[in-house]
Parts: sequence; C-alpha cells; structure tokens
Amino acid sequence: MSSEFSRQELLIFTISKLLAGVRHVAVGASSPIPGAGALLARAQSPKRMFVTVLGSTRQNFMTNGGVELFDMAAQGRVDAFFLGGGQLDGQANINLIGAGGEYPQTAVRWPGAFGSAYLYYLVPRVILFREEHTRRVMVPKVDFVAAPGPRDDGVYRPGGPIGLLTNLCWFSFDKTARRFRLESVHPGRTVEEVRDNTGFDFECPDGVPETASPDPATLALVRSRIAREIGETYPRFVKQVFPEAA
Amino acid sequence: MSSEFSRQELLIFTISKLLAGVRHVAVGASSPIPGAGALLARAQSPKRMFVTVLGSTRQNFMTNGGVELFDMAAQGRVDAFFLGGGQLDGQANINLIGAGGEYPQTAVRWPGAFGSAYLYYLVPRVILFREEHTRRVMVPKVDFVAAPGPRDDGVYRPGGPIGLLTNLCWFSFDKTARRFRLESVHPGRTVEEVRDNTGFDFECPDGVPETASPDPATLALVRSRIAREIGETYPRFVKQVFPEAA
Amino acid sequence: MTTQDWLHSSADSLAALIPDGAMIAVPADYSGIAMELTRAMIRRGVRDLHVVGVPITGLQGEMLIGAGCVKTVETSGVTLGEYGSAGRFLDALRNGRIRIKDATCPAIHAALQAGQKDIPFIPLRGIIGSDLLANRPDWKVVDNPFAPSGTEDRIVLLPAIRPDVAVFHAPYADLDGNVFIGRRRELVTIAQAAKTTVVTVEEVREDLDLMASEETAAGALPALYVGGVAVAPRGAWPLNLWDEYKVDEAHLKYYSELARSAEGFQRYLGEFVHARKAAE
Amino acid sequence: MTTQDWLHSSADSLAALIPDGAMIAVPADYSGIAMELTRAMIRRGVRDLHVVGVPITGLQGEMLIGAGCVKTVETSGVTLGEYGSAGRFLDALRNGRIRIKDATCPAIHAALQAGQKDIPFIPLRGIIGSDLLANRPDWKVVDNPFAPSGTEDRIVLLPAIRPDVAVFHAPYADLDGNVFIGRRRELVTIAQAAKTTVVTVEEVREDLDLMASEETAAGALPALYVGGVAVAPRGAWPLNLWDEYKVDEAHLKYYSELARSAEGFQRYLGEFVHARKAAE
Repeated sequence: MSSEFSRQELLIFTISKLLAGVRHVAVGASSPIPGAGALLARAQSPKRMFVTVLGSTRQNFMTNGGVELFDMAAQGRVDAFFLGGGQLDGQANINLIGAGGEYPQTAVRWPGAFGSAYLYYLVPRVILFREEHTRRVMVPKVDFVAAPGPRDDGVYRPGGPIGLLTNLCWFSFDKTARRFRLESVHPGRTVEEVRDNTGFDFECPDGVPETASPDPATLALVRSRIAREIGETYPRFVKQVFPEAA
Repeated sequence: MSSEFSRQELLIFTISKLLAGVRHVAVGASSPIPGAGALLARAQSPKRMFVTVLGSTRQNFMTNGGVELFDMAAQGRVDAFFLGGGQLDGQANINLIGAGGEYPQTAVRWPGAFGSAYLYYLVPRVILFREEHTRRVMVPKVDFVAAPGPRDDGVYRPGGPIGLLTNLCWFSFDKTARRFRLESVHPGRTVEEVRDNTGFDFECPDGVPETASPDPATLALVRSRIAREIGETYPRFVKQVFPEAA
Repeated sequence: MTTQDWLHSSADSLAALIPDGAMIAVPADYSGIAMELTRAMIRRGVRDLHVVGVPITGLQGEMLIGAGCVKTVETSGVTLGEYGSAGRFLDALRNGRIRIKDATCPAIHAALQAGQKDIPFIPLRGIIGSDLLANRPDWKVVDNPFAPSGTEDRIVLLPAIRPDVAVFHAPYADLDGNVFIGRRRELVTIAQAAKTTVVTVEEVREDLDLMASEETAAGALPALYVGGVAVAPRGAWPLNLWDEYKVDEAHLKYYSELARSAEGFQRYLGEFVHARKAAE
Repeated sequence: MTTQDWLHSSADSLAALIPDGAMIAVPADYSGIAMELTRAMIRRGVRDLHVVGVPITGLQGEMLIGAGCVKTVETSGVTLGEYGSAGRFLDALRNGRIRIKDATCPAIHAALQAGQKDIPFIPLRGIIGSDLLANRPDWKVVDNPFAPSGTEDRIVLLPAIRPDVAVFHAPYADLDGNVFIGRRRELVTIAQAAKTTVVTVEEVREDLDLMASEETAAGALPALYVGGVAVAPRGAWPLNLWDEYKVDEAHLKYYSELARSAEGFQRYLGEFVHARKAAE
C-alpha cells in the first residue's frame, strides 16, 4: 500500500465512489468508515444528496423516531446502506447472530441481526462492508442466516447486495448468478492473498486491476471537512485515524 | 321548561352527569354542547380528568396527529365519546351518510361517516346525542348503517352506546336486549311528546321521572368558565347561548 | 449550502407538479390547506384527480369537485362545517359526476400508515356490520390468524394508500427546505406515504435550521420528502392556518351561498380564482 | 391546576410500579435510558422481566440480565457498542438462564406500532429466508390477500407487542406531567403501546406548559400516557442523554471489564447499585 494514504482513507474513498449518483445513503451503527465515505460522496456530489448517520445528531435529518429509516427504505427513499456480519458466505448470506454450537446457545454470539433481515431486501444498493478478510469471516456457508442473499424464492426483494468491500479487495455481486466477482485488489494486496483468505468460491477474472487510489484533493477533503463531520459521531475513530483533525 | 336555565344548559348539565367517573372523554367536530358538557364534567371531577375537543387547540392535548384519537380508543384510553346521525333507529344503528334513493346517489346526503364506524365499537361509553327529536330522525330502520348498534355477531366490540340524549329526553340503551329505555323526560316535556316524535319502539316504564335540573352553582360555572373554555372552539355558539360570556 | 432547487416561484409553478389523474392526499380543513395552490390547480385545469381527504375534506375538495378537476373522492366526510352545505360536492354526487369511496377516519389514517410503511395492507377493528364495507370491495374481511384456536375473530384488512402527491400549507420552511408541521403528524404520514409532496408556506426562513435543535426538529418534516415548496402568503385563505390566522367567515358564507348553483360557483371562480384576486 | 399526583419522590418509588413478570419496553442506548431507575429496579429485586429492546438494548438490558431480573429478552441486538461485549448477557445466554427472542429492528418497531393501534397483527416485508423466522414461531407467513390474482406474494405477519410498562429517561416534564421527547418518536410509540409508562427526567419545569404552543407541543408526550414521573438528575448516567450530556466512557470501560465475570459484576453492583453511589 502506498504510504501517501491510510487503509481507512482508501476504504472511505472507495465507498464514496460506490455511492456515485445516490440521492440518500444511510449508515448504521458502529460504522465510521462507511459514514465517512457517505459524507465524502455528499461533499463531492454535483446534486443534492442526503446522508443519514445513525447515532449522529447533526448528520441525521430523521424526525419520526427509530422506525423512520425502515419506513423510508420501504418507500424507496434509501438508495444505499451498509451491512456486515460475523460471517459472510459466497451466496451473500450474512450472519450477525452467532457461530458454532446450537442456536441460541452458540459458541460465539454477536450482538444481533439489527435491521439486516429487512433492509437487505429493500435497499437497492447494499454494500457489504467488513474490514477483516479472513477465512474465519469469509466462510463457505454461514452458520446462521440473519439475512439471506438474493434467492429465486418469489419473495418481494427490490434490494440486495451490490458487492463486498474488505481490507483486501472489492468484489461485485451478481444477483442472478448469485456469486461474487473480484473486481479490484487494494494497492499492495494480491489476488493470491484474497484467495488464501476467502473461504468461499468467487469469480476471478484474468488481470484483476488495482483499486483506484484517492487523489490529493480528495485526501485533503477527507482529512479536514469529512474528518470533522464524522468526528461528531465517532471521536475515537477520528482521534486514531486523523490525529491532526481531531 | 323552567325559565331559570336554557335547553342547552340542561343538555350540558345532563351530559356532565353521564360522564361521571370518566378519565378521558373526547368530543368530535361540530359538537359545542357535548364539548361544554365534557368541560363541565372535568371542572367538577374530584380526580384528574382529560378532555379532548376536536378542532380545539387548547382543549386538546394530542400530539401524534389525526390518528391519535383512534389509536387511543383502541388502546382503551378513550372512555367516552359522542355520536349522532341524520337517522337513528331502535337498534341504535346510526346513519351519517344519506337517506332516500339509492346509495351513493341518495336523495339526501350528509357529510359522511367520520369516525363512527370504528369508535362506536371501541369506546365503552358512547353517548348518542341528537338535539332534533322527530320521526324524521328517530326512524324504525336507518336507510344506511354507517355504524351498527351492538349485535350478536362475534365482532370485537368492547364499546357501544349507553344511551341517547335529545331535546326531549334521555334514553338508556340495553346492549343485550338491543333496545332503548326511556329514563327521563326533560322539564316541560311529556312521555306522549316523546312517543309521538319517535319512529322506533322503546321500553317505556311507568312513571318516567323528569331529567334532573342543574343547580345554581353549576349554572354559574357553566356560564362563566365553561362558556369561556368552549368559546375558544365555538365562538358563535357561545355568542348565541351565553351572550354575557361571549 | 446547496442551491434551493426545491423553491418554486409561485403556487402556479407548484401546481404543474400535480399531473392529471394524480391521487392527491390533503388534510382536513383545520390542519393547513393549500388553498392558493388549489386555486392554481383549478386555473391550470387539472383533471381526473383522486382526492383522498385525510381523514375528511372541506372547501378544497368541494372547489376542486365544482371545477371539474375530480374523478374520485375518498374520504370520511365532505363538509364546510358551520358554513353550510358543500353544494358542488352534493350536486356532483347526485348527478354521478364523481365516484365516492366513503370511508371512516381511522381507516384513512391506517391505510396511509400502511402506505408509509409500504406494507400491502393493514388490519383495523370496527367496520364489520357497517354498510360502508358493502360499498368498499377493496376492503377484505379475514379471520384473524392470531386468534386463540377455536375462536373466531373476523377483522377488516385495508389495502395501503400510496398517493402520488401530498399537498398542504404550513407556516414556514427553513433554509434547507425542511417544513414546520408542528404536531400535525398526519402531514408526516401523507408526505411519507406519497411519492412526493408539494407545500406552500407563509414564508421561507432563511435564518432558520429546523434540524439544529431537538426542540425545533421535533416539529419538522425533513426536506427529503418534499418535492417542491412555494411561498404563498395567507395561502390557506379563506380557511385558517392552525392558530396563525382565522377563517374568513364572511367569505365562507359568501362561497356557500354562491355554490348552491353551478352558475353561482362559476361566478365565484371568475371573481376569486381565475381573476387571481389576492387574499383579502 | 390539578395536583401533581403523577410525580414520585424518587426513582426507587417509581420502580415499585414495575411488577415482577412485567413486559417492559426500553429504547436503544442513544434514545434516553432510565439508568437510575434501572438501578432502583435491581435494588428492589424485580424478577422475571420480559425486556423488549426498541429496537435494541445495551447497558440497561445487560445489567438487568446480570442481576437476575430478566426471564426473556426480545431485541434486535444487545450491545455496549465500542465499550466491549455485553458480558452478562452472553453468559446468561450461553448458560440458558434467559430466553432470547431474536428480532430485526423494523419488526420490533412494527409490532409496537400494531400495539399502539391495538390491531392484533401487522404485515412486514423482508424476513422470509432468514433463520430468525425459524426461531420465531409467533411470526406467521401468509399469502398477501391483495396480490394480483395468479401471483404469489408471501409476507410475514407479526403479532402486536403491548408491553406492560414503557420505561425511559427524558430531559424534562412540564407542570402538567407532559414529557419532552423531542424527535424520539419511538418513545411515543412505546408509551401508547404499553399499558402505562414510567419516566425519569432531569427536572420538572414548573414554569412550562408544553401544550401552550405548536412548537413545544410537537415534541411532547401527553401526560395521559404517563403513569409516573420522578426527577433523577443525570438519570441516564453512565450513558448519555441525547446531546444533553455525554457517555461516561471511563465508567463504561470499567463496567465492561468487571462484567466479564459474575464476581466482577457483583462487585460492580455493590459499588454502584446497592451502595446507591451518586452519579459521578
């Protein structure tokens, strides 16, 4: 990886590009990098763009209580959202509940499904985001399907994943073939590294390009205004990643 | 009728007594007399009592929009409400839609059903209130059932009418027998007058008492504080009925 | 700050956002009626509207019906309150020029809440046994699948209402296009249930950010839902705007007088709508 | 003015309004948590609670579970956020001491909205295909009766949630017992869905009538819904109250450290709950 920008800055930049053209993006709890990416996309959007950062007071225009995000998603007013999971598999099933043992007494237990079992169906541009890219996380088959990937089951599903962003790479997801495709590998990372650390099968074209790097103007914007904006909700994150802005 | 109080004052007083023990009474649109009766009941209640006058800003504590009254009724938080109609029949069916001809092109058309087809089922103490007591209004069978009286049809119905108050008298309603019973005749009115002007059959015991008259202290209260409170919503009513308070 | 692309120059410009055949949701007369916009809609000659009164409609629905803009009215009541009969509504209904979908207030609210959640239907108590139901083939009666086994519990399911446009008048918008709606939360419901919302306001407060405090945000409809705003001073006239200004009683009496006949109503339109006569 | 019979002298007095076995609805940590009241509930030794996290729970649910007050937790998540694992929740779950009803946020919200309307159920999109459904026998899948004929459209029906008590902390109540809830409208939903509501506030403002203006009424929960209020200064501590005061980060780290073991948690209770140690 280039020393000119950090791992987090690359992810923020990549996310902002995945949000191009979006009118409204919402970002869930404990998501400083998606939040910063969304705020960067808004800062660079030629048209009016709305960002909801859950947990924020300033970067959150909702006034109808906790249900509003979900109602908005159903109304078609949330264009993009981020989901992750303790486990993700090659069919884009995600597990936010637990692994090993017998539910509910699983060997490992995560906080819970949150809005995943709903937003995953309804938001047209769900970006799967999980920094840790290991075989522990990227499994052949999740132990518990908190939210299923796209399926041919007749269920109302105008939304779904467009891909998966990790510390190593960006995969797109083909909803018809129900398969991830390696689109780019981050600077300093290799296809082999991705393969070694992924427990599921994915499409791997010849000559995977490198993930685009942020230009200096964008980096300057991220380190000043975006760091300030996301710092309201995630002061500890900003202290760590943008010590000069904090 | 005694010259010491008006017809309206007797009705306001009678209503206030019908509301004894109620925690929350709501009053619908175009209902100055029920509104004044509710405010009088509150003024004389030994315990905290809530009054909602639809259309009022001050005598209305709702903050969740137009749906709140109906949600409150379902929650069991509206103890009493008033309904009327262009026609009422002996089974306590009420018609707020129209009469004569074929629906929807009825010969006479009234504004509409409002909340009747819901609140009539859910509010435990519905007081039917209609000043005009004639055979035009009190009919053998309503032409259109906007809201049905209590029936043995298995429909969820914790609420229903307790009786009917008119310019002539007060009928109670027996939900099991599904029949009105003449309980009292207003001062200056007679049982014969009631019978002549009622198109439906009702139970008529021997020796129907006279409707109780308001005492001087209550009358004073009605003419001062209550007239002032209801005047916010119904200034024209107060100008007519309480010219000194207006 | 972004540009104020949501701000239109006039109610007439906003009226262009309401296409022929649109389903529009409008509040009851006490909740803030966009009357200047209504006059603009009549001027523009909008046709075949489906008007949803939330939960009732008054002068607005009556005038749109009288002017031939309405195909269907879905409401729990049409009334001018103490100012007399809704003459043009009664005439159109009697002569079969409009279709009426008679409802009950909580059914309108609940169906719009279903629209707000984009769920296809919502159950509601009451209604069974009312002749309304017989005239609403779009309402279904089902057995409550959650009733204790062995018991029967019939309940009505209402299909969701998702209007094309929500239309109302409010005291003010802020610099970002957030609209103050106070405690009139049916305005939030119709704005969310509708595909878009057009609003007239008394003023745009360039110095105000409704989202800046918990106190002011509580009464704000977020700009995200709003497709267009225009300033229309005294834009609810001759109706009241909440407690901001009162009903013009004399004018409403004059209206209901004229609206008794088709000719009188045409005269009214000439005087107060097509002439673009200013409020007051 | 009526007497302030709704005003209790302390959180401990309010805690007596929450009986053993009650279903309580509590907001997420960011929405105003009645932590002093939670400590009072633990002091009083409440048992067999059914805690509904709206839509998730954090320190409050975790502490009630650790103290043995909880039989069932119904939630879309239990988390202390960046302050570490919810140690007592994880331990109780692993050892089968609590029953969990795993949900997804919009299902909790929708089921409470059904409770608010007292309709027996409400449909919701999504969920089908999630293993949550297999573990929620109380959720039913039906065919949407409004789907165009010839098409199949399965949808989940959720039974309404009607809690016994809604419990939260807010900045202030007014002289009549109306509670300022700002834009946190899930607090209105739980207050209406519940049979009663108990609230702790930073202060009672004897000079304020929230209903006096459209602006202040917009953020008010009417007193009608509120069964009891007590003043608890910094009553959300160690959590934040909206933007009024911040999370006590050091304390939460200390808690999550101690809560790793049953012994550590008991020590924490001794230091901060049974000792009635003041906030800060």
